[in-house]
Amino acid sequence: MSALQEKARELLASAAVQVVIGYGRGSGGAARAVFIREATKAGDLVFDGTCLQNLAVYLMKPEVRKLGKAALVVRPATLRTILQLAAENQIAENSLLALVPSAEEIVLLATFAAIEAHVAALDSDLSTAEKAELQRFTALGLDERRRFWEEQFSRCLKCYACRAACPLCYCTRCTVECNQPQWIPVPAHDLGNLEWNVMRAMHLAGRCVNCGDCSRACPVGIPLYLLNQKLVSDVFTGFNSRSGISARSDNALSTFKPNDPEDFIR
Amino acid sequence: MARIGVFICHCGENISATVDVMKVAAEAAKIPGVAHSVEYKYMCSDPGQQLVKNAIREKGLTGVVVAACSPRMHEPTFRRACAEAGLNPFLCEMANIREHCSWVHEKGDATTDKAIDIVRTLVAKVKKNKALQPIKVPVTKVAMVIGGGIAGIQASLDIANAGHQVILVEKEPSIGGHMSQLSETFPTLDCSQCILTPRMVEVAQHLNITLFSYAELESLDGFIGNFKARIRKKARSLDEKLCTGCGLCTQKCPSRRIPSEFDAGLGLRPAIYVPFPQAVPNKPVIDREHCTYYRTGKCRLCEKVCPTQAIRFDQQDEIVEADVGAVVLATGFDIKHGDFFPEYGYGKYRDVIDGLQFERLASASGPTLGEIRRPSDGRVPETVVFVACAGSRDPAKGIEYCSKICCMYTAKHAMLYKHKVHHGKPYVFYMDIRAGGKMYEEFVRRAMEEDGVQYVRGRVSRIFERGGKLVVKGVDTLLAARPLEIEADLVVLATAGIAQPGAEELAQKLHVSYDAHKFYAEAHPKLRPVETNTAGIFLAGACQAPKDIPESVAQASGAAAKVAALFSQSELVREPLIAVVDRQAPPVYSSCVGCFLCQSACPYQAIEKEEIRGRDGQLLKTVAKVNPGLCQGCGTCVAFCRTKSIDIQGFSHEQVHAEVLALLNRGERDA
Amino acid sequence: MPDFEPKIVAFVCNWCTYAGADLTGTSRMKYSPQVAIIRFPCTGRIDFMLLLKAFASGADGIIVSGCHPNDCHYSSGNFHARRRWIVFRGLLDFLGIDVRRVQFSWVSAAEGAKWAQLVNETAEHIRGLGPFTGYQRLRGLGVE
Amino acid sequence: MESEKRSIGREALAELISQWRSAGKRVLAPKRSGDKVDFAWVASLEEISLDHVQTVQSPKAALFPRVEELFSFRSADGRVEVRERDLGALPETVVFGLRPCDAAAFTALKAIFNWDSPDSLFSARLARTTLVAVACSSADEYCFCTSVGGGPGAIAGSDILLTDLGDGDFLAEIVSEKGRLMLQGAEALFRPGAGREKERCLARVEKAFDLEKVDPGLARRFDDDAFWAGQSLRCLGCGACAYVCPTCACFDIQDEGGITGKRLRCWDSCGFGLFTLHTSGHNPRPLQSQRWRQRLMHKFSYMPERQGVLGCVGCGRCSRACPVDMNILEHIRAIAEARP
Amino acid sequence: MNARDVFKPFLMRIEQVTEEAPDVRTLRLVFQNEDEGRGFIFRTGQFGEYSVFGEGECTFCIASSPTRQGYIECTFRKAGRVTSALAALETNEIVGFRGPYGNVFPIDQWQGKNLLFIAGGIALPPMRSVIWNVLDLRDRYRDVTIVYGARTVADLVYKRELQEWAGRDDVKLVTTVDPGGETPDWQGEIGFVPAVLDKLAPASHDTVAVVCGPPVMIKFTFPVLARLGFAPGDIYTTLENRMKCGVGKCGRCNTGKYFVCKDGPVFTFAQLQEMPQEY
Repeated sequence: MSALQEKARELLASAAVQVVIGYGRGSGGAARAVFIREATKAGDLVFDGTCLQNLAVYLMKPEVRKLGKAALVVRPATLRTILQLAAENQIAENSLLALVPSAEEIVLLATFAAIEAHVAALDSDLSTAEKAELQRFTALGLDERRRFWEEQFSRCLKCYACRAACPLCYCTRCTVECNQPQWIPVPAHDLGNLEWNVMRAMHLAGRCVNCGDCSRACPVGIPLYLLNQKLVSDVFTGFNSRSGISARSDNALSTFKPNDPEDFIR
Repeated sequence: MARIGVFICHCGENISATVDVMKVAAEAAKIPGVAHSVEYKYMCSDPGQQLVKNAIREKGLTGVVVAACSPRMHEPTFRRACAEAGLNPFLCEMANIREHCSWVHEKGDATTDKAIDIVRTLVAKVKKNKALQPIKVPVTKVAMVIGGGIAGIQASLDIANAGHQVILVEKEPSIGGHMSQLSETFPTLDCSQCILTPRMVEVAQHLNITLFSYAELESLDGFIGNFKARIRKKARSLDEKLCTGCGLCTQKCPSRRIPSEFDAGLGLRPAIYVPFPQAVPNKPVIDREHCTYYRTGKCRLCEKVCPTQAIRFDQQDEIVEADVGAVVLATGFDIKHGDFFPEYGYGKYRDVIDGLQFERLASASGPTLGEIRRPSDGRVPETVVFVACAGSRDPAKGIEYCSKICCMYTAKHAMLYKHKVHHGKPYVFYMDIRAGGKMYEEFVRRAMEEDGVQYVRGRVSRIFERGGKLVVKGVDTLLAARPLEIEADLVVLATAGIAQPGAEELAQKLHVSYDAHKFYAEAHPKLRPVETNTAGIFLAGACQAPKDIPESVAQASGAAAKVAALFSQSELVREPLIAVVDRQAPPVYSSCVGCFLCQSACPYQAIEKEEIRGRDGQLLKTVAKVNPGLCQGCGTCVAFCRTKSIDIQGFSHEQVHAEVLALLNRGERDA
Repeated sequence: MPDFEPKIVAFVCNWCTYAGADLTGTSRMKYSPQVAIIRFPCTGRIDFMLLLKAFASGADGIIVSGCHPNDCHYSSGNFHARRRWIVFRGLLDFLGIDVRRVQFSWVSAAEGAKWAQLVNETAEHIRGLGPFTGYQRLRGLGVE
Repeated sequence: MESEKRSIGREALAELISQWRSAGKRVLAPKRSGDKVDFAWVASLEEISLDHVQTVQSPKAALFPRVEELFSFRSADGRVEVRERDLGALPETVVFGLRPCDAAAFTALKAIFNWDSPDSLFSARLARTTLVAVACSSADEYCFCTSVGGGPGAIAGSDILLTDLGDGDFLAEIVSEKGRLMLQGAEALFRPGAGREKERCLARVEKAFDLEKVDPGLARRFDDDAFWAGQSLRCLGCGACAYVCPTCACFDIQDEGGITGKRLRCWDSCGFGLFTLHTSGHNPRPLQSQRWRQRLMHKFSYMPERQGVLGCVGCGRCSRACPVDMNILEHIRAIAEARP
Repeated sequence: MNARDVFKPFLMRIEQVTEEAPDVRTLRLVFQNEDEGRGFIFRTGQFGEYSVFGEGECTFCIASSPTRQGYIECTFRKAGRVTSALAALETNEIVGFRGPYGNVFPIDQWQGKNLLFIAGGIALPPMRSVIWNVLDLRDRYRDVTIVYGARTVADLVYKRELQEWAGRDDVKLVTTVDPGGETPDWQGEIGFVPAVLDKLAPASHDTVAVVCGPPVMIKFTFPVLARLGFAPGDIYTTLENRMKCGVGKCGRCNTGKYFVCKDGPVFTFAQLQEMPQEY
C-alpha cells in the first residue's frame, strides 16, 4: 500500500474525513477522479504523471459537498485553487484537508495558513516554456493572431467543457446564461464564440491559477491556456499580483494602485 | 406596453438652427414604442412643460424623452414636470441634442441624423427604465465625535449647539489634545490654554454632550443614520461619580518619577494622576503599569487618603453601546519620534528635542515653568538651532508630504526663545518657508526681522556632540552651497506630523479609507473634504492631514454643519440611483454566488454579506447586499459581477445595452 | 476609402467627460458628428462586454473617457476601470483585435477643448483605419 | 440489403472526390489537425485522414448543423415579414469517411427529426447529402458498435461503404439508390468488386454487453438514486458528450438581430443544468445524477420505445471527449450486468 | 415540400391586451392572414409557441375556449426575455404563433359528470380554456366547481371572469389567497389551495378533477384528492415543462418515455404516478 493509500485509509477509518477525492485508474491508462468513501477502498488511489485534473473543481459541486468533509489529493495548482476559492468566499476554513503526495511522505495541509505556507515555497510563475510560447505568439503580427483565433474559435462548440472543468467557474448563473439583456449569443457561431471566450478569459483575469484544465477539457483542442497565461502574465507584470497565493487577498481587478500604468490613455 | 412620448426642443434657434427638428420629430414618431412625438420652441418654458404634462395625461405615456439640452441642465425640470403629471420621474430621460449635437456640429444632414440617433438611443433606454422610489433611511440624531482635541471639541460644541446629542470619545484621561500642550499659538502668540480651556469646560458642562474620556471605540456597525457604536471605557480605577477631583491622592502617591506624557517626557508625574491641572474631566486615573499596588500588591495609599472612598482597584473596562447617526473623526496626529533621525542624534542626545517638547519648555505650566532650559543640565541655551522639515518632504525617508505646521511653529519657537533669552542666538534651518495664511508671512518676517532669528536655507546633514556642544552640520544653499557648522546648546527638530499610531486600526473598525500614510481619506479632495467615503462619517482636523488650529477648527465646524444637515430631517431621502443585488423566489433566492469581488471594489463599503437561511435556519447561501444608505451609485460593482447579479438603477444592464444597440442600428433604419 | 464615415460610440462618465462634452457645446467648438455619447455614472460602471457589443453592432471605433486619476466623483471608479482596460486591451490585442479602435482618455469637466480634439482625432484616425470589417464580418459566420 | 460491390484504387478515389467537388458538391471528411482528427470541409483526398480510429466529432453537423437558420424576418413599421429558407439552395453534400457507426446514427437522427411532423430543413439537407462511409480497420477500447447492433463493416445507413483492402484498393459497396446515382458517370473509375473479401480488413470489436439486458437493467435501476449519484459523481455537467455524439439531437431555438434578424436552431444538451429549468426557478432535473440518467435512459430506453431506434451506435466519442473519463461503455455494462 | 414548415409561425395581430395582475397580461390574437385563421382548429388543453421576432419563442397554453372562435388568447407572466418583450407589445403589433400542439382535455368523455377545477396562481389560464368550453356547453355536464387560489388578492388573474362565474348559479366558485395575501375587504377563503380543498371536501363520486398549478401545489393537492376518493384516472392536470420546439424533437420536455409536448400536456394522475418525478 502506497503512503497515499495508507494516509487515505487512516483518514477514512478515523472518520477525520468522509471522502477522499483523489485519482484512480481510468480508461486507456488515464487517470480519473475517484471519491473514496470507505477505508477499504483506499487502494484504488493512484498518483503519477497521468494525474493532471484539478480536483478542486469538485469542491464546488453540490453533490460532492453533500458527502461531507473531504480530503483532496492535490497538485500545486489545486492548492492555489483552494486558496483562490477561499479568497472568494467559496470554501470555509477547516472544511477540507489537502493531501500533497510525494515520494517519501504525504504532507497533510489542514488550514489555509498551512496551504499558504506550502504555496509560498512553490514557484507560482509561468514556466520558462510557457513564457517562451507566449512570447512567440505575441511576436506574431496582429492579423496572424486574429486569423489564428478566428480559426480556433470557429471550432468552439460552446459545450462549456472549459467552464465545467474550471474550478473557478463556479457561478451558478454564468454571464452566457443571462438573457436580459442577452450578453452573449447562445448559438456557437463565430461571433458568439469570440464573445464567450473573451468573456471567460476576462472573468478569470486575476483569478486563474493556470491549472490547464480548460484546455485539457476542450474536446476540439482550443489552446485556451494561452489566453489564461496571457492574463496571468499581464496581471503579474502590470499589478504585481498573483492569484491563489493567499486565502484573503483581494482580486487584482477589484483593487488598484493610483500609479497603475496608463500610457494608453490620452 | 411602451408608450413613449418624445418632445423635441428648438431651444429658440440653438437647436433648430443646425438640426432639422421637424425631421427629428417625424423620425422619432416611427420608432417602435413611440406614441407621441412633437417639437416646440422652448420645451423648458411653462407652455413647453405643459405639453409634456398634457401628453402624459392624454396619451397615457409610459415614458418621456425630452430632446433638448444637457440633462445636467434640465433633467430635474422635466422629471419634476413628469411627476406633476403623475408619471414616475425616473421614467423621463433627456436626449442631449444641444450641447452634444446642435452646438458642436455644422448644419446639415449628418447633424440631424445624429440628433435622431441620440433620440433613438434614449427612447431605447427609457423603454427599459423602471419606476423608482426615493430611498428613505431613518436617522438617529446622535453624533459620535472621536477625539477630544480642538477639532473634536469644536465639532462637538457646534453639533451640540445645533440642538443634537453628542457623544465625545477621548482615549486620554482628559480632552484637550495637542493644543493643550502648546505654549503660545501663532500668529497671534496668545496663550493656547487660555483659549482652549474655556472650550473644554463648555464641553464638560454642555447638556447635549456626553463625554467618555479615557475611552476608545471598540466597534462600529451599521450605516449612515443608523450606526451602532460600542465604546470601551477603560478602567480609571476610580468611581468618577464619587471623585471630587480634590487631588489628595495625586499628592500622596509614592510613585512619582514617571515621565509625563503631557510634558512630552520632560516632566514627571505620579502613578495616579491628572494629566494637567486644567484637565477635563478633572479626575485622576491610575496608571496600572507604574502603580505600586498593581505591581507589588501593596500600598493603596491613595485609597486611604481619598475623602470620598472613590478609588476602585478592581474596576474593569466597561463597554457602552450607543446608537448614533453620524460620526466625526477627529483623532488628530502624532509626530515622528525616536530613531527616525539617527543622523540627528535624536533620542541619543538629550538636548536634541522635538517641537512638542519645546512647547512644554516654553509653556508657563510646563516642567520649567516657561523657562527655556536644556533637558540635560538645565542650563539656559545660548545657541539654539531649529531644524524645519525634520522628516517631512523627504521621499528618501518615506514622507513626501509637507507637514504644513512646522514652518510656522518653528518661527514661533525661535521667537519665543528670543523673547525669553534675549541674548540667545536662534538659527533656523529650512528648505522653503511656507507661510500661506492670514498674517502668517508677516509673522515669519517678524521673527527674522524683529527678533533676529537667523534663517539658513539648507538641510542639516548631521548633528553630533563635541565638547558639550551639539555640532550642527549643514549647508547654506543660498550662499553657494557653503558648508556650515553651528555649535548649539539645544537643537529643536520640527519632526514630521504623522498619523496617530492606531489610525489604521480605527479606520478598519469604521470602514473608512486612508492614504498611504494612514491619514484618513476625504471623499473628494476638493468638493467633499470633510466627508469620508463612508456616508455618515466625517473628518475634522489633523487625522486627515497635518493642519494648524484654525484649519482644524474650520473643518470641525464644516463637519458639524454636515452632521447638522443630516440631522435636520428624521429621514434621509436619497435618489434611488443605487446598485441592487438580484433577489428571487426560492429555490434560487439570488443569482449572486457570493464571491464578494464587488465588496473590495466598492469605494463606499456599501456591500454587505447577507446570509440566506432556510426555514430550518440552515445556511443556504451567503450573498451580497447593497446598503442603500451607503451606496452612491457609481456602478463599479456592476461591471465586476460575473453573474450579472448586481445592477444599478438608472443605468441598468438593460438600459445601457439597449442604448448601445439602438445607437448603432442606424444602418437598419436606412436599409 | 474617401466616402467612409466611421461610426464611433463614446462611453463616458457623467461627472467629467459628459460635463466636458457639455462645455465643448457651450463653447461652440465644432467636432465630427460621427461620434455619439452614451452616459454612465462612472467609468467604473462600463462593462467590457459593452465594448464588444458596440463592435458587434457595427461600431468602427470606441471612445472610453472619464475623470482624470484622483478626480473621480466616486474617488476610485476610474482606477478600477483603468485596471480593467489594461487587461482587456492586452487581451484584445492578443486575440488580434486592433486596439487602435478603442481610444481611452481622461477628459475633465473643464476640458471642453480636449473633448473636441479627442473626438476629431479619433474620428480621423478611425477614418484612416477604415470600417472595422475584421470584426463585423464575424456576424453571420458559423450559421448554416 | 443486397449491395452492389465494386473496387476502386486510391488514385481513382482521389479523382472521384475531385469530380464531386467539380460538380459543386461540398465534401465533409475527417482531417487531421495536430493530435486530433475531426470532420472538416475538404478539397481533395489528400486532406482526408483514413488511418484514424475515430473523429472527435460526429458528422451529424451535415444534417443538423451546430447553428442553422430556420428563417429570417424583418419587422418594421408595425409589419413583420418572415422569409423562409430557400431549401432548394442548400448545398449538395458528400459526407466522406464517416464510420459505419456514424452512418447508423443518421438513422436515429431521421427518427428524431421526422417523428410525426417532418422537419423540412433536416429533410432537405438529408435529401442533398450522400454518405460515403469508410469501414473501420482499427478500433480502440471505447468502441462498442457490435454491442449495439452495428459493426466495423456494417453497411446499414451508408449510401456507399468503402473498405480499405490493404492492397491499395478500396472495396466499394453501393448500398442505396442515392449511392448508385452518386456514382453515375464515374463508372470508369471502378472495377468489379465481386469476390473481394472485406472481413479480414475489418477491426475486431468484441461484444461488450448484452443489449437485451440494458433496458430491463435501466428500469430496475431507475429509482436507485445512490447508483446514479455514484456513476455521475465525477461528471461535471458539460455538453461535450452530447455535442460529439452522432445521435444527440437536443436543440435550442434562439432569435438574433433586431429589426432584421434570424431565428436560429442550435445544439443543446440535456446534461446542462439549465436545460430543463423553469423561469420560476423550479428545475425538474436539478441533479447531475438525474441528468446523467436521462442521457442513458433517452438513448437506451425512451428512443427504442418511442422512435423504434436505439439512441447509441457505440462510436465511443462521448467517452473519448469526456474531460473526466465518463466512459459510457463501462456504465452501460454495469447496468446490463446488474443482477435483478 | 408543400407542407408548412413546423417552425414557421403564423403571424398574429394583437387585438386586445388585458392587464390581469401585476406583470400578468392576456393577449387576444387574431390571424393576420384570414385564410390561415379559417383553417385553424384547436381543442381545449392545447398549447402553442408564441414569439416576439428578435427575442424568441415561449410556450403557453391557449387560454381561450375553442367555442369562442376567431381568436386565441394567451395569458402570461412577465419574467424572462421573451415574456418581457411580449409584455412590451401593444395592440395591433404582430407576434408569431405556432400550434396548436399537444393533446387535449377529453371533455367529451366527461359528459354527464361533475367537474371540479382546481387551480393556483398563474396556472388558471389552461383551466380557463376548459372552463369556458364546458360552460359554453353547460347542459352536457352536471355540477361545476372551481377552486382557485393565488398568493395575494392582486395575483388573482381573470378578475372580471371570476366575478362572472361567482355570479352564475350553475357554477360554484371558491377563491382563496395565501395567508397574509388578503386585503381588508377580501370575501374569499384564506389558506393554501390543498387545505381549502380539504375543507371544502367535494364529493368524488362521478366527478372529474382537473388540477393546474405550480409543481408544489400539484404535489400537495393529489393526496387530498386521493383522500376524497378520486381515482388517479379521474384527476387531470397539465404539465408545464420547458419546451422549445413543441413537436417532440428538441428533447427539453422529455420526462420518462413521455414528451410532454406530444403526449401531453394533459395527463391523468394515473399517468404521472408512472412517470419519473421530473416535471
